[in-house]
Amino acid sequence: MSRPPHLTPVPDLPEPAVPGPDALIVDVPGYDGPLDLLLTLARTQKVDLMQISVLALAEQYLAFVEEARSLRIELAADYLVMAAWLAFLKSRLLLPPDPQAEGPSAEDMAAHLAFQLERLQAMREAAARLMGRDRLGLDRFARGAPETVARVRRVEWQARLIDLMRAYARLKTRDEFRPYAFDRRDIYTMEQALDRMRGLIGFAGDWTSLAEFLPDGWEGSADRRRSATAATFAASLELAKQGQVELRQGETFAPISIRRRKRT
Amino acid sequence: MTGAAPIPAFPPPDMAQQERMVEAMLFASAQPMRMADLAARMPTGSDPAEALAALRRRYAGRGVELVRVGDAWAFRTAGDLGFLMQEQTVEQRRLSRAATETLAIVAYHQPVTRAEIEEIRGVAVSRGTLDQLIEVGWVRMGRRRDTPGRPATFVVTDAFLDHFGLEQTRDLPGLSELRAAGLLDARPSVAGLPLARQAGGSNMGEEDAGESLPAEDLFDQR
Amino acid sequence: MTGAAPIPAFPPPDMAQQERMVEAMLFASAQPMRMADLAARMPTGSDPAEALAALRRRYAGRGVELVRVGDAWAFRTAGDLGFLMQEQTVEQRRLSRAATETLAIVAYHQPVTRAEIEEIRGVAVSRGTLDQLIEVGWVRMGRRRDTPGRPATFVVTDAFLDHFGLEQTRDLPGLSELRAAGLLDARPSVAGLPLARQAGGSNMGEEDAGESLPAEDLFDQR
Repeated sequence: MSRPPHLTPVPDLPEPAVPGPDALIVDVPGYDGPLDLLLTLARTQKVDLMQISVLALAEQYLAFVEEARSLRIELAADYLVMAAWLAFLKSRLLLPPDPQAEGPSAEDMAAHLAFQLERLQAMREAAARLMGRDRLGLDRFARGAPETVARVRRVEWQARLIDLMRAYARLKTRDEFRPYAFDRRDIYTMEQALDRMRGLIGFAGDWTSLAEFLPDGWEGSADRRRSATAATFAASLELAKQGQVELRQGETFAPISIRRRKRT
Repeated sequence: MTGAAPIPAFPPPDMAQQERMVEAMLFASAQPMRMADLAARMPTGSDPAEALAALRRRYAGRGVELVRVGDAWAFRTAGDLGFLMQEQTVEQRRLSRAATETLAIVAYHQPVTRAEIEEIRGVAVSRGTLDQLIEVGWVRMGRRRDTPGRPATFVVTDAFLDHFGLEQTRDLPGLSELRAAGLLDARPSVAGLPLARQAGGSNMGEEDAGESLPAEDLFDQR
Repeated sequence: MTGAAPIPAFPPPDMAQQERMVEAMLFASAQPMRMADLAARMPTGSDPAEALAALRRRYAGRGVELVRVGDAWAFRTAGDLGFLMQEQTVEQRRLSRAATETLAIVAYHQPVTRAEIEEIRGVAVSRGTLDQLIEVGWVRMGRRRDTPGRPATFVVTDAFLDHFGLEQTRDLPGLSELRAAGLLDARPSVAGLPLARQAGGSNMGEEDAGESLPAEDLFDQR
């Protein structure tokens, strides 16, 4: 700290060569505010803080401020506010108590000030005791070569029996829903129809209804009959194209007849 | 070092205290310390060699041992406790659909070959899927099948039974129970019909069709 | 929730082995470790509490001691042997008086608000002082006080306990005497007493008043 924080010398004045008879002024830069200054002054009374004469303390403080003024040292506002308050407290302490007065009595205020001084003092001592302990890194030491802890990531797989069963059920039922895996039992292919007709056409020398060519067992359901009819018709067209059969239909939607083409 | 000031030496601290000193120094030091390093810090007349010997006996068999590193000494964790020096973080992930299905097939059909799994699933099983199930510890290789090519078979493990709370694979619910539980569609099943490959185009759209899928893709992120 | 059951537990290792484990883990760590951290790395069914108690007895009076720091445990060299470790001593700057007082007030009065600290010290607390104590890791914010304005409170940390060799804040030196003397009571200030902020202009000239003070000023050079 290059500069006294609380007492700022007036610039154009030569520095006070001797700070005065009271050595306190020399120490002013070290004060942490008015309470701290009061505490230092109180210690000069050399009595237990609880027994301190607040009246005497107020007078000490006011004398200090007066002295600073005479040395043309400007005190920070805090110190002056405290001085004004102490002057007020002093007058209250000297006068007989005013029964009309509101708020805390002068004695209460004095007692509280004494409490604050004692508490501040206690915290100072506590801080000193704390700092005086065996401290880590100064007196006590941690392991100088700590071992690094490797982090290992372990994956825990989550699967329940129900998931397994669902998966299996899915596999076992999926096939029915495959578009390319529908049941072929109801499909009569053109290849099947061709095979069948090639065998039958030799016997059919005369006009025969196409329906006669449908295979056994395919008339039952509409789906099967439709499939068989379509396949047989397609097969008959193929045979006609190859020149093996002739087709005939009397009118629109009339039954289609088929016969073997006569060889010329 | 000798012959300098013959100041009447203070007696060195007793051996118990010297042992404490060496113990503290070795503990706090970032590097192993040589005997000379120890001696330099200890009061004159101390005998770090003896203190080290005593300490070594004291720590023998403990979780931390006094070991010699070159010509220096240091405390080290006992070798058998190295596993404590790692911190495990557990991450929970769900099996992917492909893995779950493959696992189900192995469980229901074991011992089962890769070709059979593919036949049932209708898609090629990526190598990663089975490898991962083996790594998880739920599937292992069984005997080779006595058929041409002697293909490997796969079976589920005890860890599998343990994880799924089964005593034996026979305890797996059968198809009729699955159906009763509403897990199977009510339609007459064509179960057992090996449709798979011959249905053609079986690879289409399946998520695990490619053999080249990285294993990461095997599992869904939860 | 089938299958959730972990692998049938092995019996935990015997207490001697558990003690070795805790010893190794705490030796390996520079930071105090909580019981839960220890248990997490040990086999299921282990009892680090009992192992810690045994270890503490074993190391009592040694050059390295097992100390408790809040809810955690650590090995630290014995305080009387600090002189051997001067080379390890980290260059520590001395805390300024403002900082040490503030730290003591936080420790003894916690949880404490900034206004209460100011009331006790009789001066405004610069933001820098508390910030620095927080940065060092000795002070942290506690809960907000349930009073108008819901002011933040400050408390000391486990690192504070570790640094000053305290098991818990109850062990602060002189705490019970201070409490008995009523010096830790929250006494309402008497109206009219011109202390701290209400004095007006309290920021002026205060060595730790400026918000912009570099943190350097917190510490006196030793």
